[in-house]
Amino acid sequence: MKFGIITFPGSNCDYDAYRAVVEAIGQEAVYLWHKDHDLQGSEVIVLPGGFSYGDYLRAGAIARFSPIMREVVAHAGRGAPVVAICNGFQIACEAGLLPGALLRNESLKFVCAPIGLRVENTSTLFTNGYHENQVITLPIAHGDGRYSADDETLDRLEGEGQVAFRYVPNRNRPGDSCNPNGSMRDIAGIVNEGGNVLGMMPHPERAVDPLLGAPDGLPLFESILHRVHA
Amino acid sequence: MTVTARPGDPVITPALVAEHGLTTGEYDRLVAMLDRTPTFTELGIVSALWSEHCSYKHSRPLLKTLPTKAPYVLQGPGENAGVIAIGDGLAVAFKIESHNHPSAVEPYQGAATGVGGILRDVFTMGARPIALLNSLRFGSLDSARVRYLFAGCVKGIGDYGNCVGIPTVAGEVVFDPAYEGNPLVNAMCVGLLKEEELMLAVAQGVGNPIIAVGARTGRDGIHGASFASEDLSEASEAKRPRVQVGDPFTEKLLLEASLELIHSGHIVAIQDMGAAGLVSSSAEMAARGDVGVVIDTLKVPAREEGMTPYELLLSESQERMLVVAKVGHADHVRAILEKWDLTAAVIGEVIAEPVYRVTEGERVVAEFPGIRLVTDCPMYEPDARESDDIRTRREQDVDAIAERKEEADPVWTLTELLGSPTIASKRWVFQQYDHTVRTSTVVGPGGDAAVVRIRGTDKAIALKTDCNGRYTYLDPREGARIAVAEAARNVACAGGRPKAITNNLNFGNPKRPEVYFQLREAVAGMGEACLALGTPVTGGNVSLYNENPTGAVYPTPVVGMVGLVESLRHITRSAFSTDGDAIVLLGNNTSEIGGSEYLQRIHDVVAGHPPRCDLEAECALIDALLDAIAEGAVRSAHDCADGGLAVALAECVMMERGQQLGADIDLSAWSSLPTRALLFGEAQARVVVSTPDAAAVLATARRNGVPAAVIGTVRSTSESLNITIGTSRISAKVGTLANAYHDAIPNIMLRSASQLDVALASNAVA
Amino acid sequence: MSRYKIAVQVVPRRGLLDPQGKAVADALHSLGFSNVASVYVGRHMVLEVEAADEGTAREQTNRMCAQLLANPVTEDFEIASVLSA
Amino acid sequence: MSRYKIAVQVVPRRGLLDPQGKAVADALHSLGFSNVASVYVGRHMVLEVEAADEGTAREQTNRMCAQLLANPVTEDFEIASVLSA
Ligand SMILES: Nc1ncnc2c1ncn2[C@@H]1O[C@H](COP(=O)(O)OP(=O)(O)O)[C@@H](O)[C@H]1O
Ligand SMILES: [Mg+2]
Repeated sequence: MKFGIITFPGSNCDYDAYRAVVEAIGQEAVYLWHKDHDLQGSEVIVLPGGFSYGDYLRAGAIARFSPIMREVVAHAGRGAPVVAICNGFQIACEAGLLPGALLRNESLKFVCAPIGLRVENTSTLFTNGYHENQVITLPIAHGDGRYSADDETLDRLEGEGQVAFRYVPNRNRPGDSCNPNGSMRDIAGIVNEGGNVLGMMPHPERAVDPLLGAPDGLPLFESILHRVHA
Repeated sequence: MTVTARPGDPVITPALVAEHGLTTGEYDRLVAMLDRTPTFTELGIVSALWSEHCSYKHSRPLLKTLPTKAPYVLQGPGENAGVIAIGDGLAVAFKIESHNHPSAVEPYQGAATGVGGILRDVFTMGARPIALLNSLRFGSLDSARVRYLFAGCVKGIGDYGNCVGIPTVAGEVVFDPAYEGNPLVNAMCVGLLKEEELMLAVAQGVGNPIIAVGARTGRDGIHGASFASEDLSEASEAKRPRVQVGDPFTEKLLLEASLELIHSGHIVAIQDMGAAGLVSSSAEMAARGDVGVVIDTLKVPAREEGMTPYELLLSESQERMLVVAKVGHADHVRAILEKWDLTAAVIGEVIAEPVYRVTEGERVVAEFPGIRLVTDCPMYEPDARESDDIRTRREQDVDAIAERKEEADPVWTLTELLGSPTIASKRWVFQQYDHTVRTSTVVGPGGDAAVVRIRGTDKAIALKTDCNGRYTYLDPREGARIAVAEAARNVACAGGRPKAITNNLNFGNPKRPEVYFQLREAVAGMGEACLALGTPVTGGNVSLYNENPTGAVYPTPVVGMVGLVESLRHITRSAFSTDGDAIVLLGNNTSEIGGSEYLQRIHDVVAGHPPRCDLEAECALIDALLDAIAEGAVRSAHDCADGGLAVALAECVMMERGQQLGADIDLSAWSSLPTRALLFGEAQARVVVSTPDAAAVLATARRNGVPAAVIGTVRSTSESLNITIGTSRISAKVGTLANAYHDAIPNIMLRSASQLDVALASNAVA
Repeated sequence: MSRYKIAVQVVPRRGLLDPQGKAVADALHSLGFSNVASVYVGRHMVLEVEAADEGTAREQTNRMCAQLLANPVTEDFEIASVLSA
Repeated sequence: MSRYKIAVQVVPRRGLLDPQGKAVADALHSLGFSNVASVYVGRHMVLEVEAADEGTAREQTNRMCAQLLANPVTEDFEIASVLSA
């Protein structure tokens, strides 16, 4: 399966996403430059993390206008998979691929830490490799991760099973506050109505190699493989 | 060609010369070199290039004494960064740099642009940056101003590195009133390259175009280099407009574009426009290649209208590079920069005539013969004399200091020390740094050295910055030796063989004999240790004049150590992990308490001899530790440093909050030592190891001539750290220790949290 | 064509958590400005725009805000002033 | 005592690099708004303050800006308006 990894000026997790695809799940990956108009036949699109356009103005606001985003939106419109991680999540929200917005962390600080997550829906394209209510640990590294939307949207997300991941207390650190950014209803990741676009603040692509800690991001990539090949 | 004064430029007067920080002797030297009165532009150029920051005029004679060679050193001091080979055709470029003065005035931008500068130093060598480190010193956190400086620097470092996407993996932070008015902000960068892709900043090839790339030049930071070469005072406040603003986004583009340029074969040299901007980068590249250059300031892309040659040459606008391209390749260079939305402008040329010439269109505004602008800089070896006050402090009998009554319970003392901001967990700091980006950080901040794997090999590098300024204050030679030894020990604890260092000499005003003494002795000590440990110096930075009317900072020779982990299997962490493991102490305990954190924190005393640094013992310790690690016998290793053995043991049981263990320790073998020295003394050459195979560790230690003893057992079911010394028994709740250690800095920072958030909000882009 | 200097204000939508505004209020209180009842923080932008007339300049700026300068999900915008420059 | 609603604007000092303003201007250009000559991005704050009279409110706000709301090294501030609330 071919993964297309979009590189915006200021992307910096494109390399990690590429490595995860190629090394951890043995699939093909290509970098797609933001000025391109062609997804080069990629089946899965990754909007990686980083600071596209320096995150100036608002995270993701400027990147969403890159030429390649028109193709990504069309790709998503055809029901094809898009994985939007961290800055990618912010871009996807700005581009209207996902509802809501990601605002400055409530602490007003950047946070880099391993964080506990609960898989809320294991039937999605991206989560079928996890088991029901599985608690996993993934790294986060962001300053603007406070997911916000109006109540109606939040109710709909919950009602339709579109909340994919929620922050939970880390087993290893009782008492530590579980929500690192003040996101509404502890939301860490969501899918769109069609279930083919995933946006999440934590970094699954940084957690696929046991050398670096629990490879809890691996099932996410494997989920896509299973489902699309099934 | 004849140099003509620009209409409107100030006339050269003794006052103007003094304002430019040149002594009469230096000015006379300049006039002799030119054989005429300099123009205003020339005066500006010389003032920058002969500033301490650019010329090292008070330190170069000393630096020459440092060992710089080893078979694997590909590039020693003198380039933008040092480079060592690590096998497999790969090499590592690394360098440390200070941004102390800018950070004192505007902590966020000062620290951020410090990171930007050091990144550029590394990627101009053709290396892709893979890790950042830093070394920070502030006054006491009890002061709101210090909290502001601390929070601002940390945020500046974080925002910049995070945005560029380079993990910040290790560092150190020390709080001491000695740094009250003069914080130290040193940033280190490590990059990876293929040996054959090494690129040097040597201008060559007559007719080759000189190209300015990256950001446009504005009026920011003019005379930053000379600013960094004087004491801080009220007057420096007035120099605030010199502050530079960083743009990490442009830096990221510049990084990618530069690496693409270097690999493209279109260029022969590239250099960062750092301190003293265009003039220093062009003059240094010319001097290294011993060639002539001509620069036309009218061609420099400017951010503002009406900038003079003086301003364009001296501006320290960030995110700019100077490139020497091959004749006829300028368009290729431009195309690569355009891909990254950056500009490139041909602003000059390498010429056959041996001059350094600056024109403004047709008019020649500055011209120096040959490369004498760089080579003719005066060198000084001022008087050196140890301060009587410091000698008296060192000779003080600290053993005679009576214990406080609270010390009857050593748990109280231990808890106090763990809560000392210098010892306490720095999570508040490194949580703001992205240390997992690039997915190569195997061991991140929090333990001893960081470990970054080298993809495509079975190797990794281990990295750490270290220095104990209090030791160096009390005894500069011994303190500097310890700085190298401690960094080496930390790297070895992580499984790395110490290979080479970069260093940052942060001192006061060298014209004062007491300060020059410290500098001379510290450099000597550093050289001795590097020689003994086999870790040559590949580069560094000197930051002098770190003083204000109330005095100088502690002499602080920060060491940035790079070690090589030969196999990923050797990577070792600091914390205990496994029930029943034996705890082995490598090295010996002594009765030393001089210069310790214990004396400072508990008794408010800075005195005594710092612990003795036995370099032979350090080498043997490192060999023993690395042998035991290679044999697979070591589960964890943590060195004893600030706060001594008790603090090291406490850290081993609770440095990862939530993964706490207990331990039973027996130190009866040393019951003849004073308890406080045994627990909190900072004897060197000691490491605490946990192992499933104590016999193997002991045998390996013996083979290497290192004292070693089993001192206890890891207990996963116990919630206490129990220490037996003869008939006395100390029992500390691990949870209490953990709270003291982990909450100290967050709790202090809460005191002005909202004010800090607001004060730093203006800078927040991340 | 004339040049206009246009000031735009973008503010977080009421009801959303405004941690910056809260931090400012807390900080002012702790500095002794206890008479500050509330604060909110937004973005202030000044654009220099070439346009045929003020109406066009305004209309264009409105479109810039709607498309880029403000996030319709979380922010409101307002053109605070248009001056000839 | 009356209540005043005070708008304060904090902008990056002229001459200093304003990477944010530059990024926004570039983005507007690529969206086709080629008539935008420059953009400055600063902060807009609205404070509700209790004070005896408008003069006092203004004077206090000035002090808040100087002490906290603007970075004296890199920013300039201005009280844009004071309204009775
Ligand atoms: N400024 C900093 N940036 C990143 N990491 C830091 C910083 N300060 C301390 N650390 C990390 O915290 C841990 C403890 O640091 P330190 O007390 O200096 O260790 P040691 O006593 O072993 O030299 C190390 O992993 C170090 O890298
Ligand atoms: Mg250590």
